[in-house]
Amino acid sequence: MAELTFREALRQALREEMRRDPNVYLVGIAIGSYRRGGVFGVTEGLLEEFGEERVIETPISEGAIIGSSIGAAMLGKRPVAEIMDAEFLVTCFHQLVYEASQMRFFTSGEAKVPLVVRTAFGATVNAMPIQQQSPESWFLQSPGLKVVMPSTPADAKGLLKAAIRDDNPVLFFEHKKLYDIRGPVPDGDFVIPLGRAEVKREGRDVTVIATAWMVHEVLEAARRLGSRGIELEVVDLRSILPIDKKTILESVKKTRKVVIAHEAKKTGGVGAEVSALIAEEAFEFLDAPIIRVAGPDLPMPFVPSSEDIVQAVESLLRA
Amino acid sequence: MAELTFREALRQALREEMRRDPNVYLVGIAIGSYRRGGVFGVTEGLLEEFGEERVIETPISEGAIIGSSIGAAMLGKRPVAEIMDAEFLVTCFHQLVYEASQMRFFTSGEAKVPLVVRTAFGATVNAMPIQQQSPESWFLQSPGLKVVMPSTPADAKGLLKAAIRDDNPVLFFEHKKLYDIRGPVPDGDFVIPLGRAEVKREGRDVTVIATAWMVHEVLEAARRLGSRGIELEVVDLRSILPIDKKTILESVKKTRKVVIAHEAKKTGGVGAEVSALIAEEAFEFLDAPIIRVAGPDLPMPFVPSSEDIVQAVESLLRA
Amino acid sequence: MKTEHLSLSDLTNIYRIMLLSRKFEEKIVELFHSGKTRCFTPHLGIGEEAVSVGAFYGLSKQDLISPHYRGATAAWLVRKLPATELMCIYLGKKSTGLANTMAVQWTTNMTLNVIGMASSILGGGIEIAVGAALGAKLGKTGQVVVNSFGDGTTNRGNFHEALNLAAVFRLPIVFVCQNNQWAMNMRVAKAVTVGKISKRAVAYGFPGITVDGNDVLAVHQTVQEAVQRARDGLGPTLVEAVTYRMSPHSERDPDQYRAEAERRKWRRKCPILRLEATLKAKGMPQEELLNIQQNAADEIAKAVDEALSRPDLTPEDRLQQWSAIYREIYI
Amino acid sequence: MKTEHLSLSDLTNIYRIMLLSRKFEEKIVELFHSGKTRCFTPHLGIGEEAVSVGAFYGLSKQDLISPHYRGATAAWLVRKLPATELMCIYLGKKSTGLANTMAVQWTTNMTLNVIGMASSILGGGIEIAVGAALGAKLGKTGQVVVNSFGDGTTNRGNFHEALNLAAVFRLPIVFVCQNNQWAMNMRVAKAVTVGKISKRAVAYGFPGITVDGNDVLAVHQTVQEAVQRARDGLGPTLVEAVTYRMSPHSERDPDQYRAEAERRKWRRKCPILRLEATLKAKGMPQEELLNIQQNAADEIAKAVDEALSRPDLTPEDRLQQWSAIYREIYI
Ligand SMILES: Cc1ncc(C[n+]2csc(CCOP(=O)(O)OP(=O)(O)O)c2C)c(N)n1
Ligand SMILES: Cc1ncc(C[n+]2csc(CCOP(=O)(O)OP(=O)(O)O)c2C)c(N)n1
Ligand SMILES: [Mg+2]
Ligand SMILES: [Mg+2]
Repeated sequence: MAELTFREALRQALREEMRRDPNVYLVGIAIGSYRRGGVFGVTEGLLEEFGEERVIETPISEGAIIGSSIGAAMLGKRPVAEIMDAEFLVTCFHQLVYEASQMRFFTSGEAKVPLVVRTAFGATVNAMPIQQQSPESWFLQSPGLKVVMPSTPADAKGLLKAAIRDDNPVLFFEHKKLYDIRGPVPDGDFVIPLGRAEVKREGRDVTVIATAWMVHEVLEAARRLGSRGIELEVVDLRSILPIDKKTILESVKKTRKVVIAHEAKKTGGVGAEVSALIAEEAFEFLDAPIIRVAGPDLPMPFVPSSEDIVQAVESLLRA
Repeated sequence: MAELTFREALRQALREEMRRDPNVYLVGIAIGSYRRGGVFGVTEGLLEEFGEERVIETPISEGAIIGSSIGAAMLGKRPVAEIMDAEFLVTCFHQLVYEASQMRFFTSGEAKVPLVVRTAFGATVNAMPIQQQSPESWFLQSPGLKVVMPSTPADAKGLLKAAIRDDNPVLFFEHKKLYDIRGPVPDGDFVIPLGRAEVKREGRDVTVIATAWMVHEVLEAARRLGSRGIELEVVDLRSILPIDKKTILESVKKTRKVVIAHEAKKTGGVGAEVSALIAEEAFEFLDAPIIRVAGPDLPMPFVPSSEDIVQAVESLLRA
Repeated sequence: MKTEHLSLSDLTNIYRIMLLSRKFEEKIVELFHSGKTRCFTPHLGIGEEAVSVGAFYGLSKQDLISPHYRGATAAWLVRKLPATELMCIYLGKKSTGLANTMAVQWTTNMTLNVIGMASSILGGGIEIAVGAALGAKLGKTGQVVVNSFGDGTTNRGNFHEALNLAAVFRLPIVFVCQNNQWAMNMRVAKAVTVGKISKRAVAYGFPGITVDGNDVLAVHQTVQEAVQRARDGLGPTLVEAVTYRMSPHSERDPDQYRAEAERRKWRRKCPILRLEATLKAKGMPQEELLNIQQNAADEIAKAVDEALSRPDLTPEDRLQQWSAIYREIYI
Repeated sequence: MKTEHLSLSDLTNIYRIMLLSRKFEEKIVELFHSGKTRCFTPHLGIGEEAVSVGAFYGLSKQDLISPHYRGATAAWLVRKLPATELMCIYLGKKSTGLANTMAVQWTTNMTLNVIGMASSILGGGIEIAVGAALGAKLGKTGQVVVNSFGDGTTNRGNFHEALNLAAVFRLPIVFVCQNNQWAMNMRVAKAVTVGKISKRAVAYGFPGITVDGNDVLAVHQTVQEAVQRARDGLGPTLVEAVTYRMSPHSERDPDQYRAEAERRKWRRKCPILRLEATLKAKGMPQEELLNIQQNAADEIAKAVDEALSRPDLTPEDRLQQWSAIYREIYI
């Protein structure tokens, strides 16, 4: 098992899948010769290995990138499109939420859209407020899509490979602050099924459910609280569409207390859906209010830290 | 007080505001000479009264409609744009969620965007599955916007007038099944503040929170249950951004049981946010799970009926 | 009217399909207004048959077609779909040959290589068609895509992005603008300020050609030449076929914004009558024409009967089917 | 180089602003790479000053400008904003004259009639500019809008929809395409398959003109003529100003995809040196040129000093300000 960065793990997944299946191709803006392969360097070396027919750079027209990827996918191609920044998802929103997601339903299952859309999201320092979005919850209303948000290099690899092999459109959110983190990544054909959460840390006192970068803030909070004898159970959603209800409910039944943490704004974020699921299906197991730790309802980026999580847990235990 | 249809009430609001303020103008596709004034007849007679400079028909380019309305609004105009069908909001999503909503923040409050976007939404019979959307929850992550969903002719008038006078962008959702319903509408300058829910029926047993057409299904359910001695308190949200927490929490504290009903798909709908608010801020008052009655997670339209609400309430009372 | 490139049997076949489409849609008008349909409000292409039939006729079965929503009837008939299957959609019956949508124009079938609208967003289909052409090019399948759309649709951003992408990759696609001179109540001249829509091709550096859209043979020939260019790797062409929307925008549109004189003028230019004249000039006996007409009428009548004998497609059916698809996707 | 239309004092002023912009941005490069900025990665317009200064100079204060993100420095300087205020944005200091954004190009000020990008979505600003022109027309204010954008941006759907709307309503707007021949690592010829971007105006039926974008006076004259057309109610014009991106795409771009020879060639075409030559030919003494240069350098040095003496703009400040705005909106 190699020790790779999140970025390298993604690249390994892309390379392996492109070698395995000639129908897989990459498409996007500046994914070839720009910097070390894309703005965030994920696609480095792939243009050299696979050529311009499989690493396709386009003009600035995200609608056409995704729309055309849908058409190509219907013909059996397996496009992996890159939308440079999650902010730009608004420019192909129609294609994602209506066309990619509904095609299979509207053709009674006949036409499939095996499309992956990778996009970088999340807040970093000194970036423009605007380019700091966590817009993942927009897609919760689009059955037919899958939405993945990995938090570790191993998950990044395993989930991206699964996404590429999936016959449905998958939106793949890569948190910008994760690209440089390192971790062990299984070699070769390592695939993690989509739609399954993972308990990243076991604990008996409070369940904290999180996504992407926030998983690391939560783990940090867990370490700090652990030293004081408070044991958090950390559930990494990994997919937010579908949401892994089973893992969530099992954990809630064990700890009876829940905090949900994400970077996106609080109102209308994924946390709302997770909270509502719990309030609907595990109410009798709950001992305390369900707390959301999330960005404030303001333009990005003001994002929660491990300290905010510690405070939320403390307030929950005091109540 | 006149007895008007929802459609007439909207038209009255538009006419009165256009007469009051020469900066108000209408813009959209086919809002003038088509049928009786737009596909749904709301703008009938306004072209004749106000002329082409104030009832502006455009080519099919919703991005430019909303984008240009933002620019005009920044110069002091007060555009009321019509997006024929809520499905088409995807084509001006970027303009709404980034530009209209964030302008005031990004200019430190200097530039305001007094824009109203009216759109018809919701399921009707025999319409295309696709043109049946209830996409309102997409906008919950856009602080800066206001989102209104009236359920009665009086609310339609009072809220539309408030929307037009508001200095912020307001999305105004008109449910297609409501256009023909009738009700009393106060004459003249009748304005309902945005952001306030209304208790449409008082009751002690269960709070049912709903929007737009679903308010009527809930009221029907309330009548049926009322005859069996079960008293629903019906809260009409009217605005979903901002959500009127106060009214909701007061009602929950009284009844201690909550059902939330909307037409939109369940996952990621407004119900999730309302449920999460309650689970966070009124947990100790709750006696039972928070139930959502909503469309299934499928392409539209499969929408709940009063019968579904009756069943949800019954299951809640049994539990 | 150039006719040299087509055999008499092709001409007859084209005539037959146009007629079938016309009679089909006239029947829909009747059924809709007598309350017998169970479908999305029909948006018909009566008077515009020369565009879809001319554009989609004569391709190989492998080639993909992606028709404008108005004119989809004719496109499906060109692809030899039995009229009964189309009729099922309008009458809310179970079709055996098609996905169970509620509108012909939203129907896609990858076996027949017909890509319908995937959403009601005008212009979205152009991008998908471009993607099909990209898929064909990447897969070196030799397929060509013919995609049509309305004049109003050329004002959408998607039109621009899609045509540009097709130009950049020199994709094997032919764009056909079905310019029926109206977009709902907006006259094309109010929405498009350059005289000819074909000039919009200038922005992408590929040929743009305007053709008489009521002359099915001219449309056919022009599109076929463009198809050949596409097949030869020379990239896209924009063909503007100028026709006229004889139908109201939809069957719920009282159509009060147009002068009756305008409609009358265009009624005289009916593309079917025009082809009839050509056939007569080529020596087709009146009897045979009448025969074809009768056959078309019979076929439509039979389609209605057969469709009516099919089981209803209920909302519950769709709910079940979609629920099953949902489970397939997520489990 | 046509210079007849400008007085020597105008020429001098233009020279001064171009130089100021250049020195400002060169200072930003230095500050950024020595880790002294606290801002969004700079995307600079070094070498492209002739486009923004040429396009925005000489308008009335009431006219609105909506500059391309690359070149916004020069645009603000044309509007007489003190360099210190701009510098504050880069250094993360509180500006007294501007909203507290983190990037000059995203800054809007309706008192100075400068509309910046409202989001990072390329092309969105064109629509807003068109709306400002619509507002001006409806309000009969006599204002004209000058809006610029990059070559790559002309491939966006928004470009198409916005230009079409401007054409349909004959709005008082001038579109300036700052064609610097690259969009990140994509050469314009790979993204736009019609030789000249000005030809895209054909699709909207208004004039499209290509001009040497390193000749500030040519840009100025062409835009001014278009402004006059707009003011006279004759509608929009698309001016393509061909220049070259001397800077990398952003200060984080190692810019390895372009040949050094290409950059070298364009360095010789520097628009500032070119205007200097004109001024010399008009008899401006070397001494005066040196004087202007020294003043510009001093002004930038002072801007840095002054900005540094301002209080930091912390994330908490923004949080507070935005929270206050939030309360204003919703309460
Ligand atoms: C993005 C979008 N906006 C508006 C509509 C509503 N609409 C449906 S058909 C139509 C007119 C289309 O005009 P054109 O492209 O000329 O086609 P035609 O109806 O004339 O065949 C409009 C505006 C839509 N479907 N999609
Ligand atoms: C919709 C959208 N897609 C992608 C980007 C990322 N992006 C920022 S600048 C840029 C290149 C712009 O090229 P051009 O318009 O020629 O302007 P230039 O940078 O050359 O001045 C890109 C792709 C964006 N901002 N918006
Ligand atoms: Mg038309
Ligand atoms: Mg450029």
